[in-house]
Amino acid sequence: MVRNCREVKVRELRFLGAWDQPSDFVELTLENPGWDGYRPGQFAMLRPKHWGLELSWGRPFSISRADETSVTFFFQVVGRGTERLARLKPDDEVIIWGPLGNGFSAPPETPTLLLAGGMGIAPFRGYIEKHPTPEFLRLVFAHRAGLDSYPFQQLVGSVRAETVHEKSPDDLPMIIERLQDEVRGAHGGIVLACGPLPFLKTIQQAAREHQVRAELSLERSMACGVGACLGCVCKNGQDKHVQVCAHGPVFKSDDVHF
Amino acid sequence: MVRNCREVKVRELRFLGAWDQPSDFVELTLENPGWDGYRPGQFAMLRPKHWGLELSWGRPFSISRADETSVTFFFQVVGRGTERLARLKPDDEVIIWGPLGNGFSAPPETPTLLLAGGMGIAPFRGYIEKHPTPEFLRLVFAHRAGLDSYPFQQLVGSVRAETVHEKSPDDLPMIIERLQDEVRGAHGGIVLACGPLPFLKTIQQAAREHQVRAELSLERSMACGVGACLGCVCKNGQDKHVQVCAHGPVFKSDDVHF
Amino acid sequence: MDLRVEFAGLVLKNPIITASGTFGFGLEFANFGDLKRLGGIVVKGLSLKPREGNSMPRIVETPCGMLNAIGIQNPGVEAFVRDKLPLLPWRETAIIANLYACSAQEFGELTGVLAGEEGVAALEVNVSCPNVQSGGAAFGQDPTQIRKVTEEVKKRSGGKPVIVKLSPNVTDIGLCARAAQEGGADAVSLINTLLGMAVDIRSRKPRLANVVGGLSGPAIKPVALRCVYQASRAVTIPVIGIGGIGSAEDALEFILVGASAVQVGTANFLRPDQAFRIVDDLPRTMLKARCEDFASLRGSLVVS
Amino acid sequence: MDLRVEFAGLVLKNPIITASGTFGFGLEFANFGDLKRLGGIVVKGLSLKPREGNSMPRIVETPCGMLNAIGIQNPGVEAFVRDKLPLLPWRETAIIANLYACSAQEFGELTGVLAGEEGVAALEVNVSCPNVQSGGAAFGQDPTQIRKVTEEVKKRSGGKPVIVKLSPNVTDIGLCARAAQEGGADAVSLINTLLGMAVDIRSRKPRLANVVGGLSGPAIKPVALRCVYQASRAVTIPVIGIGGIGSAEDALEFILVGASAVQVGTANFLRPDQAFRIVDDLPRTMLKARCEDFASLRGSLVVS
Ligand SMILES: Cc1cc2nc3c(=O)[nH]c(=O)nc-3n(C[C@H](O)[C@H](O)[C@H](O)COP(=O)(O)OP(=O)(O)OC[C@H]3O[C@@H](n4cnc5c(N)ncnc54)[C@H](O)[C@@H]3O)c2cc1C
Ligand SMILES: Cc1cc2nc3c(=O)[nH]c(=O)nc-3n(C[C@H](O)[C@H](O)[C@H](O)COP(=O)(O)OP(=O)(O)OC[C@H]3O[C@@H](n4cnc5c(N)ncnc54)[C@H](O)[C@@H]3O)c2cc1C
Ligand SMILES: Cc1cc2nc3c(=O)[nH]c(=O)nc-3n(C[C@H](O)[C@H](O)[C@H](O)COP(=O)(O)O)c2cc1C
Ligand SMILES: Cc1cc2nc3c(=O)[nH]c(=O)nc-3n(C[C@H](O)[C@H](O)[C@H](O)COP(=O)(O)O)c2cc1C
Ligand code: FES
Ligand code: FES
Repeated sequence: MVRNCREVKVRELRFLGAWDQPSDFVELTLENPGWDGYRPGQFAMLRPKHWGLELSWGRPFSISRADETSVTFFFQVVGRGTERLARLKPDDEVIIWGPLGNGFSAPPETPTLLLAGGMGIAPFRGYIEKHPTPEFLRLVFAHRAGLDSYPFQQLVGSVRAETVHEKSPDDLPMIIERLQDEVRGAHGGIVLACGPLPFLKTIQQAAREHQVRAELSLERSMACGVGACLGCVCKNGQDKHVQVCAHGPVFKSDDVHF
Repeated sequence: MVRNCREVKVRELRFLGAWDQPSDFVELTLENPGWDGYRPGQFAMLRPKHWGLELSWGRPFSISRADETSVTFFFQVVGRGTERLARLKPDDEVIIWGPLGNGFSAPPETPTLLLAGGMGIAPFRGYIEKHPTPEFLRLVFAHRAGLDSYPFQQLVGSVRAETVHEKSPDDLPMIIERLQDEVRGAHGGIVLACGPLPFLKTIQQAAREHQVRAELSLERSMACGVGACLGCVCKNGQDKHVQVCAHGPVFKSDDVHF
Repeated sequence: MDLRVEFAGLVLKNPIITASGTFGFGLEFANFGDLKRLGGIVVKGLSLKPREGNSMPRIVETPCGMLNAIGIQNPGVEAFVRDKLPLLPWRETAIIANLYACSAQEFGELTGVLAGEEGVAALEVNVSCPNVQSGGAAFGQDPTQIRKVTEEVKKRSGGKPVIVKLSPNVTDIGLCARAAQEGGADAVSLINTLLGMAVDIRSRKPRLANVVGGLSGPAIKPVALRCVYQASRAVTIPVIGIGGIGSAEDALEFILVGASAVQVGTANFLRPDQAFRIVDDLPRTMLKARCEDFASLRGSLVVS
Repeated sequence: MDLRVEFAGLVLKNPIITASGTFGFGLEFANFGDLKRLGGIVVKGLSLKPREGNSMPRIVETPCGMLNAIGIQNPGVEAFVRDKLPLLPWRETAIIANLYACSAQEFGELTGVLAGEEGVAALEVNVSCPNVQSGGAAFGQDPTQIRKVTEEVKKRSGGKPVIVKLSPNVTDIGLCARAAQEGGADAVSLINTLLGMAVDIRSRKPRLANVVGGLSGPAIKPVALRCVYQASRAVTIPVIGIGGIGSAEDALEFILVGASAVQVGTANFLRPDQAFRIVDDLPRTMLKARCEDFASLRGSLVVS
C-alpha cells in the first residue's frame, strides 16, 4: 500500500445530527485516492484546498470506510478546522494524504471485542466490513449524543452490537464498570478500543489487570501526520517518546505509558 | 444618513463574465442594512462573517445601487479577498459597514459627463438611477473585458452611453486622446470619473488644461475605511495627507496631488 | 458581573482599551458603538508639532496581520487638545494620550502640554522613534534611554499616570520593563509592533515606502503573550497587554499571564464595532472560563 | 531555466532546502515526492547523545503559524550517521546536518563526528540552547557566544561549509550575523523561531508543557524578511532565508532581499508535497516576475 498525497473532490457531506450545539456530526465522502487497500485503524490528514494559511496543519481523521470509488470519514465539529470542514460542498477539492499509521490487528477467528467511545466508532465501520471473520466480532458503543448522530445503524446487522448511553455525567461510573466487565469478559480474545482518553485509560487498566490482549487507538494534535515534526509523541513501554502518527495511532495496550 | 455596521445575508451572487482567467466579474447583492439613502460614489467595507483571521481587513467596494431591500456591488476577482468573496453563497452572512466617504456631486440640470474605466463603472449605476435630471447625463465607458462582464447593459436606455474598447495595449493612445477630447468637450458642465490611476491622471490633466470642473474617485488599500488608521491617504491640493476613505473617495480634481 | 479594573491610579469600567493608531481619536468609531462603554481609548500618537507621516504606501496586509509605517501622522498635540478632546466622553471613559517624540527633552515638553488637561486620564509614552545618536536603534531598544525618557515624562506629568509602551524588538523585554519601572513609570504597556518588511517581486520594490514597518495582528499574539508574561514577572508595576487581541478570550489570556488590562489594535479593522463586541462578550467568556473576577484571574497561570 | 545556485562551496540544484525539524530525516517524505529534486535537506537537530525532548504537549497551532517546543528530540548523531544518512540521496541532494549543543566544546565534538562523513554536505549550527552561565539567554542572543561557537565548529569541520543559524529574538540581527562571519562562518541562515507562548483560559495552563516555544509559519514571514534583509547588508558571506516560506513567490521574495537560498519549514505541514511543489513552481513564478536567474535577482531590491 503506497501512501500518497492527492487532491480529490467532495462527493457528499451529510449532517447526521447535532448535540451540544453547534457540535454537529458530519459524514464526509471523498473520491478515493486509491486507498481501498487501507488497513482499518489507519487515518488520513485532510486539508480543503481553499483553506488559506490561517490553519497551519491538516486535520487527522480515521478512515471510516473505503471502496474503489470513495473514502468516508466521520467527524464532530469541535473547533476551527472541523467548523470549516463542515462547510464543504460537493465538488470542493480536498488535499488528502495517507493512509497513515499502522491500523488495528485483525486476527481471523479470534473473539474480538470492539470498544468505541463517541467518534471512536469511526474506524470500526471499515474494520467490520473488511474483517475476514466478522462473526467473531462484537461491538460495544458508548455514546453521548443520540445514536443517529453516529455511523452506528450501518453496522447493526453485520455484527453483534450493544450500546451504552451516557445521558449525564452521573452515568460515568456505570460506564466504567461496564467497560471493565467487558474487558474482563474478553479474556482469551482481543480488545480493540478507540475513544477519548479517559475511556482508553479505563480499558488499559482493565486489560492489564485481567491480562487481556488489547490495542488502543490514540489521538494527538498532529502537524505533519508522517512522523517528521515529533509533535504528536506518546511514551511507549520503555518510557521513550514515539510518534503516534507513525508508530500508532494503534498501540498495544502495554506499549503506551499515559 | 447614519453609518452602521451590520451582518446581512447574501441574496444573490452572479458571475457576469471572465477575462484574463481566473479574473471573474461578479455581481453581489446583499440585504440592505438600511442604506437606500446613500449618496452615489460612497462605498462600503465588506467582510464575510466566516472569514477567519488570515485577512486582517475588510474590502472596500463602491455601492453600485441600493433599494429598500437590497444593496448591490460589482467586483472583479483580483486577489485573496475577492477570490474568497466570489465563493459566497446565498444566505451566507456578510459584515458590512458604511455608507462610507462622501460621494459624487449631483447638481441638477447640469451637463454631466460620467467617465468610467473598467470596474469604475460600478458607482455610476446608482448615480444614474438617483439623479434628479438624468437627461443631463452622458456616460463614456472604457473597458477591456467584454461588455457583458460589466453592469453596462442595465444603464443603456436610462442614459446616453458610449463605449471604448481597449482590445490591446496598442489602443491606449487612442483612449487617452478620446478622454482628453471628452473632457475638453465637457467645458461648462462637470466631469465625474472613476477608474484606474492612469485613467484618472489623464482626466485630471485634461481638466486642468481645459479648466473643466471634475471630480475623481480614488482607490487605495484600506484597513479601517473610517478614517482611523491613516493607511489610505493621498496628498491634497495643499500637499497634505488626507484619508481617501474619510475625505474621499471622491475629490475635486484640483484637490488631489498624485 | 463586575468588570471594573483599577491599576496605576486608573479606574476603568472594563479592561478593554483601544490601542493607539488603530482607533483614530475615537470619534471615527462613534457611529459603530457607544464610546462610553469602552474601558479606555488610547488616541493616535501625538507629537509637539503636526506631522505628515511617511509617504504612501503605508500599510500592507500580511498573513493574519499587517505591516504599517504611518510615521505618526497627527495634527499635533495642541490641535488634539483643542479639537478632539472636548468631543470625547472623557468623564466616562479613560482617554489616554499617546506621546511620540525623538528626544527626552521633546517628551518633556509634550508632557507639559498634556499634564494640565483634565480630559486626559494617563500618558502612554511611545519610545519607537529611531534614535539618531545611537545609530538608528529606537529609544525603546535601549534600557538606559527608556529610563531617561520615563524620568523626564514622570517629572512633568503633574501626577497623571505614566505608561511606558515597550517594543518587542529586543533581546530581553524584562530589562526594558525594569528600566521603565526604575524611571518611575506607573505601568508598562506592551507590545508595540514587531519590525517587519514586505516586498513585491514584480516591481522589485518594498511594499512600504518606508521599506520596513511594524507587524501587528493575530500573527504576533504568541510573541505578545510571551512578552507580557516575561514583563509581568520582571516588574511590580501593572502591565497592559497588547498584540493580536481580537476577542474576549484573547483578552482573558493576557490577563491570565499577568496583564491588568489590554489594548485592542488591529482587530478594530476586522469590523469597526469589534472593541464594543469584545466588551459585550466579556461576561459570557469569563463564565465559560470559570473566572469570577479579573483580580483572581490576573497572573494565575499555573506553571508546574 | 537554470535553477542552480552556488554559494559557500555548495552547489544546489535549486535554492529550495527543507528546514530542520520540519522534514524529519527526509525519508518520511519519500512517499510524497522525489527527494532528489530538492535543493537540499536540513535534517532534524542532532545532539551528541540521544535526546527524548520535552514533555507533551509540544505543538500548538496559532493564527497563520504554530508554536513548537519539541526540545530537539533526536536519536543522537551516531544513530543518524549509521541509520539515516545511508538511506538519503546525498549524492544528488545536499544533506545538511543541523547541530545542537549547549557548549562550545560539545559543538566541537559533534562537529568532529560529522566532519568526515561524505554524505554530509554542510553543517548548520543551531545556537538556540539556553545558556545556563549567561542567565538563561540563548547562545544565539549573544554575539560573543555566536562567534566562539562558530570558531569552534569551523576549527573541526574538516573543510565542510559551516552555516550558523541565527535567532531573531535579538535587538540587532546584524550584530549576530557579523559575529558569525567573524567566527569564520561560510554562511548564515535565518530566522529560527520567534519566542512565543499560548495559554488555555479554561485550564489556566500554558498550552506547551515547556511554557514557551518557537513561533514559525507565514505569521512570521514579514519579520524573517526584514531580518534577512538586514543580515544581508551586514555581512559579505551568503545568507539563507528562512521563515514562513510556503510558495515559490515567497522564495523569490527572500532572494530579492539578499538570500542565496531558502529553507521551507512549517509549510511542509500544509501538505507533505509542498516543498516539491515549490520547486515545480519556481520556473513559472520566475517568468511571471521577469526574473531570468537567481544571480540577478539576489539582493536586487530597489530602495529609493
Ligand atoms: C489518528 C486520529 C484519528 C482521528 N479520527 C477522528 C475521527 O474519525 N473523527 C473525529 O471526529 N475526530 C477524529 N480525530 C480527532 C480530530 O482530529 C480532531 O477533532 C480535529 O483535529 C479537531 O480539529 P479542529 O480544528 O476542529 O479543532 P481545534 O480548533 O484544533 O481544537 C479544538 C478543540 O479540540 C481539541 N483537539 C484538537 N485536536 C485534537 C485531536 N487530534 N484529538 C483530540 N482533541 C483535539 C483541542 O484541544 C481543542 O479543545 C482523530 C484524531 C487522530 C489523531
Ligand atoms: C473606495 C473604493 C471603492 C472600490 N470599488 C470597487 C468596486 O466597485 N469594484 C471593484 O472591483 N473594486 C473596487 N475597489 C477595489 C477593491 O477594493 C480591490 O480590488 C480589492 O480590495 C482587492 O482585494 P483582494 O483581496 O482581492 O486583493 P489583494 O490580495 O488585497 O491585492 C491583490 C492586488 O490588488 C491590488 N489592490 C489591492 N487593494 C486594492 C485597492 N483598494 N485598489 C486597487 N488595487 C488594489 C493589490 O495591489 C494587488 O496587486 C474599490 C476600492 C476603493 C478604495
Ligand atoms: C495602523 C497602525 C498605527 C499605529 N500607530 C501607533 C501609534 O501612533 N502609537 C503607538 O504607540 N502605537 C501605534 N500602533 C501600534 C498599536 O498601538 C499596537 O501596539 C500594535 O498594533 C500591536 O497590537 P495589535 O496586534 O492589536 O494591533 C499602530 C498600529 C497600527 C496597526
Ligand atoms: C516542529 C519544528 C521543529 C523544529 N526543529 C528545529 C531543529 O531541530 N533545529 C533547528 O535549527 N530549527 C528547528 N526548527 C525551526 C525551523 O527550522 C525554522 O527555522 C523555523 O520554523 C522558521 O521557518 P518556518 O516559518 O518556515 O517554519 C523547527 C521548527 C518546527 C516548526
Ligand atoms: S504529527 Fe508530526 S510526527 Fe506525528
Ligand atoms: S482606511 Fe483607515 S484611514 Fe482610510
